[in-house]
Amino acid sequence: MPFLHRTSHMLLAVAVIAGALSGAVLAQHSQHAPKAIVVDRYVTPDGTISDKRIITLSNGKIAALLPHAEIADKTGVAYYSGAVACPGLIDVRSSMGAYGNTVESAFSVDPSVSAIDSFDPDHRDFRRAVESGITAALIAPSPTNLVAGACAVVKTGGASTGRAGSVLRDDGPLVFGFGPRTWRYDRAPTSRIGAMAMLRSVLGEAKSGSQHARLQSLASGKLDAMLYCSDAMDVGTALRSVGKLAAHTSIIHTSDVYDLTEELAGTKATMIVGPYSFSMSQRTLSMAGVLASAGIDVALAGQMPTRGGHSLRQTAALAVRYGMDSAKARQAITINAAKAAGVSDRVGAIRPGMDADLVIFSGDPLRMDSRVLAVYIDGIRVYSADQHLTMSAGGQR
Amino acid sequence: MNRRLSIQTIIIALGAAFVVAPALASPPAKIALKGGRIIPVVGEDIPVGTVLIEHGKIKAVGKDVEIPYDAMVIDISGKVVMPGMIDAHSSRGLDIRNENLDVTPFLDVYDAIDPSKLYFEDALRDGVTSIHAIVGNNCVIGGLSRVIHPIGITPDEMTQQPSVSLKLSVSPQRGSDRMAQLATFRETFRELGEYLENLAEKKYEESLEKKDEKIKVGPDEAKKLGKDLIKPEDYDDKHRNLVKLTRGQLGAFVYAGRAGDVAAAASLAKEHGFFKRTTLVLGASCYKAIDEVKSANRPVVLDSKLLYREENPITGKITETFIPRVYADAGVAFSLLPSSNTSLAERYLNYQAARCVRNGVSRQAALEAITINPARALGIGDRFGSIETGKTANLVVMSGDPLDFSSWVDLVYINGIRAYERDDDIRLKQLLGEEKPEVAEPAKDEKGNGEAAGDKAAKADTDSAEDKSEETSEKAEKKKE
Amino acid sequence: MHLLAIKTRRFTSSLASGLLRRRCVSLIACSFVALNVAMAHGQLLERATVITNARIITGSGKVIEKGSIVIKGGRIEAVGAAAKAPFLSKKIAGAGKTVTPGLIDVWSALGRTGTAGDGDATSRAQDGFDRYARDDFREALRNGITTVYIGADGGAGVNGTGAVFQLAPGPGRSAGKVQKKDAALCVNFGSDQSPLSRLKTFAAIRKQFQSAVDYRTSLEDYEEDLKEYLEKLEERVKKEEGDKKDSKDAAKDEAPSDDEKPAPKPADEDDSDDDSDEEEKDDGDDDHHSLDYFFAGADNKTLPAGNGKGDAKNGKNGKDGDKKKDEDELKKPKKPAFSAVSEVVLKAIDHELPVRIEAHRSADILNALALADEFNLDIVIEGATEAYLVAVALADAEVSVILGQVGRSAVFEDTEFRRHSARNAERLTDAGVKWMISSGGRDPRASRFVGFNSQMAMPSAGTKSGLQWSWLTRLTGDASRFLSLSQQVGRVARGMEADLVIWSGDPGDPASIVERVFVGGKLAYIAPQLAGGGS
Amino acid sequence: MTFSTHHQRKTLYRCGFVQLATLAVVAIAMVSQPVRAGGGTIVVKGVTIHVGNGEVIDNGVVVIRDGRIAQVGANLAIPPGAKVIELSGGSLTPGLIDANAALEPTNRMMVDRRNARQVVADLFHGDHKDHKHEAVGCCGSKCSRQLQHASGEKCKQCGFPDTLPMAVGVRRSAMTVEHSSEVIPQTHVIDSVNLRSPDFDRLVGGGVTTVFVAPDSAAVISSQGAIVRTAGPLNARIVRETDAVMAAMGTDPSWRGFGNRQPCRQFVNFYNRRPTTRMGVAWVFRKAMYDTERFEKGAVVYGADAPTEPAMKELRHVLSGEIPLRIQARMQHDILAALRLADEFGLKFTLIEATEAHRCLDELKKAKTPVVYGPVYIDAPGMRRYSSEVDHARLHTLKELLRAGIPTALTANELRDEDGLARQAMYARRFGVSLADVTRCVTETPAKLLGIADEVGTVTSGKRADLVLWNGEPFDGSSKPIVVIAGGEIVVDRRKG
Repeated sequence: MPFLHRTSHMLLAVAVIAGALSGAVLAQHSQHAPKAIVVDRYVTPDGTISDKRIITLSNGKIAALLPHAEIADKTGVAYYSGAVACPGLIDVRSSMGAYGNTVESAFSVDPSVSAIDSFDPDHRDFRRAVESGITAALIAPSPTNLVAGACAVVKTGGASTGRAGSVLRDDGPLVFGFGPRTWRYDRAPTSRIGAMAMLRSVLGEAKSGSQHARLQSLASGKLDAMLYCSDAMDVGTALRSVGKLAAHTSIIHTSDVYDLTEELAGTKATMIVGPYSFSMSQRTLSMAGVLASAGIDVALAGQMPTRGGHSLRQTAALAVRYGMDSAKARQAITINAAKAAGVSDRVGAIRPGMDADLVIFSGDPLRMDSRVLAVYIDGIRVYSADQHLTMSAGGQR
Repeated sequence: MNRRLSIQTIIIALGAAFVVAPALASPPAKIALKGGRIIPVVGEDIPVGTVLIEHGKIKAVGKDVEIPYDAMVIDISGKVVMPGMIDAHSSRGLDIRNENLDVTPFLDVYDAIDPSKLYFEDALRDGVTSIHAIVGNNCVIGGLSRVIHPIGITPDEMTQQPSVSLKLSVSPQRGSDRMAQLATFRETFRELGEYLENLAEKKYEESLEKKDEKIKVGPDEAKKLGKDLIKPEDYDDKHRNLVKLTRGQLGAFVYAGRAGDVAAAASLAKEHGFFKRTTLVLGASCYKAIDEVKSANRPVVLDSKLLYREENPITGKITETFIPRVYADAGVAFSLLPSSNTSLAERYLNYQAARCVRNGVSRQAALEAITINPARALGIGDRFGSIETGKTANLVVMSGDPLDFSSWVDLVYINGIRAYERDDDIRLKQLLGEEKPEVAEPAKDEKGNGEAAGDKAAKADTDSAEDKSEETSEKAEKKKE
Repeated sequence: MHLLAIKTRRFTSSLASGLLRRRCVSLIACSFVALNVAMAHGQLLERATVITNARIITGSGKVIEKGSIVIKGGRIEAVGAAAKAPFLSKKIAGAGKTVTPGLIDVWSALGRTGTAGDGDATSRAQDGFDRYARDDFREALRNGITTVYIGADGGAGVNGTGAVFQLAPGPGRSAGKVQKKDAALCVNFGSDQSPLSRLKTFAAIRKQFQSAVDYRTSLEDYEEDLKEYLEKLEERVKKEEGDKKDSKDAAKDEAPSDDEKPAPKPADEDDSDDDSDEEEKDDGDDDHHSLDYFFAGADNKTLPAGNGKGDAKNGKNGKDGDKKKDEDELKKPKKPAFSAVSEVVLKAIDHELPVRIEAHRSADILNALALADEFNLDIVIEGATEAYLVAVALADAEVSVILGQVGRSAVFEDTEFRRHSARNAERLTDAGVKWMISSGGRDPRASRFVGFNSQMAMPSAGTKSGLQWSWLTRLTGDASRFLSLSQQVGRVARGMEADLVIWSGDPGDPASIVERVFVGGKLAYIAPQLAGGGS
Repeated sequence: MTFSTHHQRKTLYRCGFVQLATLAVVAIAMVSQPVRAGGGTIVVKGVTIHVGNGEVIDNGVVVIRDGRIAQVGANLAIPPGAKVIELSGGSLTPGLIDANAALEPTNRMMVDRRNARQVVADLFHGDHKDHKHEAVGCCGSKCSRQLQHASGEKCKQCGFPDTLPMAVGVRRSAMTVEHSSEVIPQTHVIDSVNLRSPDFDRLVGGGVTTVFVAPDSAAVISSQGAIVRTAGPLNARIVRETDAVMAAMGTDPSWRGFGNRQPCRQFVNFYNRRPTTRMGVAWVFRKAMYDTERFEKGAVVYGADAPTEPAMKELRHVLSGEIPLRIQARMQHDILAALRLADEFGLKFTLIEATEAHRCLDELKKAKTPVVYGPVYIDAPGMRRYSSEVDHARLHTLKELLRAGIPTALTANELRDEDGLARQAMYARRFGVSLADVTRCVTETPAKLLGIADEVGTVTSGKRADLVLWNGEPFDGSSKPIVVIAGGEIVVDRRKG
């Protein structure tokens, strides 16, 4: 994990310990912290829906996946008949819980900005996210600058308190803005050519060691990049400038990369597509499917809170209706999103050793008539449809 | 402001001198255009032949026409003579092309024609001998149109045919609401019906009054009885033209801007009894409704924008459709319009026809689209639009084939009068560097007026600020579409 | 026949021999007539289409696991496991596929041209429908939508009448057939954020209804007066005929009397009439006012009867003159000025048209209920974002609602959507309010996803109790009943119009694609994957 | 070319462009799918060949092999197995070259000018994108609405404010003009060229196979242009990534003669002023060159009007002649000013547009300044029609330039409709230039001016097979390109339609 910063290691450790402790505390309330969850089916790491499984949990982690059979000791087991267990959904394009706004426009190149600084763990957005099955989010600084700063990746619910809190990464991918959003009338650059000239010079400086540390580590391939693009041209430009330097590149672009599939297929970049709304054009809606079929890693984004909590799954459903493979769509809102955020070692898949962040759906998560029945974060149930109101007695509603 | 004024004055003065002089000269009774290629449009081309004009009419056309001893013989060997071109739908000779109200059937373009517009001079220079002056598309029911020629200093002098048609538009231009547009039509014609009933009632009552009798019947009966008592002069100004329209006594130019408007235009015309006299003025995208246009079987006037681009909703690839080709392939007779923008090419009707040929429309169909088709659409096909014996001598002599873009209009005859001669076209020569401007060189450097005036004059239709805004708004209209 | 004439003319002109010509004409005419007859009885000659062995979700809640559907003459001829394919029918293998009725969007904007106009109640949605919005239609069909209700769009106020369209292929590149004209009167309470203008909007809407009622009254009065007048007239004529000599004397006696009143009605009624005229004049188009500009100098006499309201005055003046000569019992009653707007509104008041009121805020919904109460209207609330807050009132009034898009942004919303709730439908269900789901009537592109929207809107109770097709039923059988089209569309049943969608799998699964769509028995859409393979 | 080293040196990031292209597959053809000729031989026969240098070969045959012209002549023997294209009454010209094509460098602006804006709106607020914005789709003609939008009017439907970083009217220059400085030779127009733009399809459909993509003229010393091919595989499209710095005289750098303002239509004030007069423009140009010279000598350059360091690094090469210079000037006195300034710094340049060149023929001839003339107009398009810059426009300018023996290429510049450059050539013919001369103006001469004459520009054996087959005489109103061959491949084929 070369990209993990030391501080985040520490935070991680804290989170894990906290999780473990709270797990212990809540162990008596097996309802809230079961030792096993029995579901009819579950979403596998490759995106398919497999047969019946028991998911055993231990210390906030997934301990094992057992075949469906009678369990001898039924205490502390949560049964969800007919339900589908899915890894907690991840929104990789979000400004959730931002305290104040994330637009900082003083400088067009400002790598020192950190999204974590605007993070408000008590924000109501997180509660809404949890109710929609979103258990982790990447919070990005607004990409209105050429170099906009570092992202943060957080969990939307806390194991013990119900607050969002456990920070998966505070020094996430560095955000670059391309396209018209970064051009302003009151400061350079004002145009695409100006932006490109500036970027060339900034990256040149980074390589020669005369730029901010983040840019330097990006230029030396030690940091991920998150590139916000407006049109296909930007994607090409972004790939050719920043993309080839960064450790891993995620490109956020929704409308129009038809012509670039070949080029993208040659890179290891993740394309972040979405959110999709009902009003979007056929061309846009087909985007995710086209990219995924070309073998490109696609993550779908819901853009909470600009969009509601339904947005992430709606995006996936629309992508599937417009040609995306179902398994790939499930991956796109779980493991691929985790990869784009650089946290795929922790979340995004139901696999032993991963954080026990689970959503129990009444059916296939891609179906819009499936409901969220329960949500677990770090093995603790933080939401239950049955006890919609009693859960809130915890004081967080 | 001063400067503009002076420019305008000069332009008008120059324009008047230029346009009027030939018009006023009394023409020789007999003219023979001899030795040129004749494109009569109706009938075969005559490689070398003579057109004989007598008292403003075409007396004879053919290879071996006997030229009377007293005819003025003009040798046009090596040149081409064709019928004067006809602009089937133009608002450019009007001061303002649209009235501010929706329903104005009582208006007549007669009152809006501005003979001093440079447009007329340009039209002449471009070989257009008849212009259907009509209000713009931004109306529900516009006013009466008329066919004019581009010479003369009063609208009366210019008129070839008054009261040609009433302008109607089923496409919303003013707002963006077609529902309101069609509702206005409904209300207008309903009100017309009510008016006619009331008028009948009133006439009946009047007739009784004359006979000093008292009313014997109820209103409903009176309306029936009075129907035949109405005389044409009884209609008021507001309704007169509508009555004529619904009785087929007037033509109708119905503008349909989008494909979906074609059916609405046809059914409107059918419903109110003027379908047989309807000409469809179609916007670019209307070619999609070609089936409906074809089954309507009415004359069609196409927008000057001949190329339609469409983007594939998925791939984004652009397909181009050459619009006249669609109509030609469907066997629909269409008329072309010159572009009202000042493009150096598309403002020539013969260039528009050349574009058609370039894109696979037959030469004959293309030539008809700028001559006889518009004449027929305007109901003047018996007098104009082709070189045939007995027709009005509206002729254009070109230096070469009309569809060759390097051909120039050399001579224009209107009613047998020589209305234009390229050798005398000072402005053209100036633009081509063939002649120095008449205004002395130093004067213009000081004021910047003299030559500027000359130049500006040559620019089609940019003589005043009004015109500019007009064109701008027209562009906006097109954009909207 | 018109076409025939043209064809004949063309053909004949190219023939030389007169005899031959005559023969040919008759031959062509005969064949043409024969063809026409054949076409009229197309049903007889048309091959039936049969979808075999498919899972059929009928739209009324039932599921036939393995059944066939016979389509003939644009209608469903037979449905069920026992349905037999007629001789020579085209077969579509339905094994593994699911057939549903075409989905119905009961509040859509598909194919609507333009944006908010300045129309009034006389606007008709069918006039605004763009039959050449082909890409949009194709998209809708691709998602199984075959029928849409389009409202007469407009700003706040009474906007005109909506219509129902079937996305049937039309001539050339067009599509869309009007299935039901004037399906409802559209009223919009406005999306303006200012509360003050909402007040004004409501007042204006109420006034339109009130004017219509007044208009009705004045018409009735007129009819009565007319009747009386005609009776008297008849009497006089009889009298005159019997006594012709006297009539001349009577004419001499005739003298204008100054204190005559123009109308025979009681004075107060007369006043109220005048008032309503005045009001209407104010509400009417500006055009009539502006026209005065053109006719400013014109004498009333040259305008014996102008249009609309101007008329009435002229007529009145003229009649006043007449009356002076006439005897008082023979005053011709004055016909109230025609009001196109009121004519439409009256239909709503007479229950010929349901009234759809777009209202989002709870206060607006209550206002709508009050309006319905006052004028005894059949109303439906469109949008109803805050309906859950006034669910009890809605249930008491037995007013149903049409919900729009369920998923909305958590922030950045317009005022009227501000308090939207994803559980709106659930709470309405609990309160016993009938509701329909739609695409929200604003966005032409949203219409195609009304299926997803319905899935999202369903209360979670729906999925639990095994009613997994309730979202589909809501968009088919329920929707057609709602639009009073239950005998035409919305169900897979014998005699219904053949609006059918063949899905590759479960319609609720986004991975299922629509393979074929039949509208009115015609193949309106075929998936590109299949189009290559023919049929 | 002399400055190839320079190009190699500076392609740090954009060599990726070539990488991109190697990966990309071309699927661009407006009229028909490109027919891959492979390595096969194509023969065009029975056509009148307008070689491009004035020669005409009747009943000519062209043999194309391996993307190159193998043989040209009258009545040549046809190699067996060759794909034969025959068009009776047709004629053949070299692929046309536009030496100053001002591309609008977004992807699909030809269809929808809203695109870039939509994309932006989409990113912020997806639903908003598809709402119909009356004012957004326009350019130039609805200024008042634009102003309202720029001032923050909300979308009627979704309430999303229409104020975006970029106002409508300046979209084009927002792509190609950097407003942060008046001297921006360090920027490259290629950065905003979208090789997949339908623009290129249209160009190639009109017979244009090579273009110099010109920077916008809104900066005094603007960006560096590029030479690109309009068809063929993407990896072979770029002929030269950077070529020639463009400068402008006259009113364009002061916002097209409308007084200076910021991109968002804010009027300039004391704090952000840019040149507002011709004097100012000349001053900025002179100062930039002067400062560069001083900077070269090690002097410290400062002050508000001083060019930036990256700019001076490029200007150095302009002064040394390593990077060619183009100066756009329309009016007589602007042309004279350009000549004066060039003389002052010992610069050679190519004059662009040159509307009033007929008024300073002697000076141009004396300075041996080549001209890229065009477009022909007597009434300018867009905003310019309201300025006085077109008062002296004449229709015979090209004829005069050619008569004076000044090397002149013809350009369509921004006027690009159905037939673009071919239409310009058509005008030229109508206004008195012979067919041979016109052909040369759009083929051989621009090739020479761009320094690519050994590759393209004439129908000569050994050159790249960029050819246009016309269904009649070229540049005639009723003929158009029927077949376009680029690099030996048929990229447009309209023989069936």
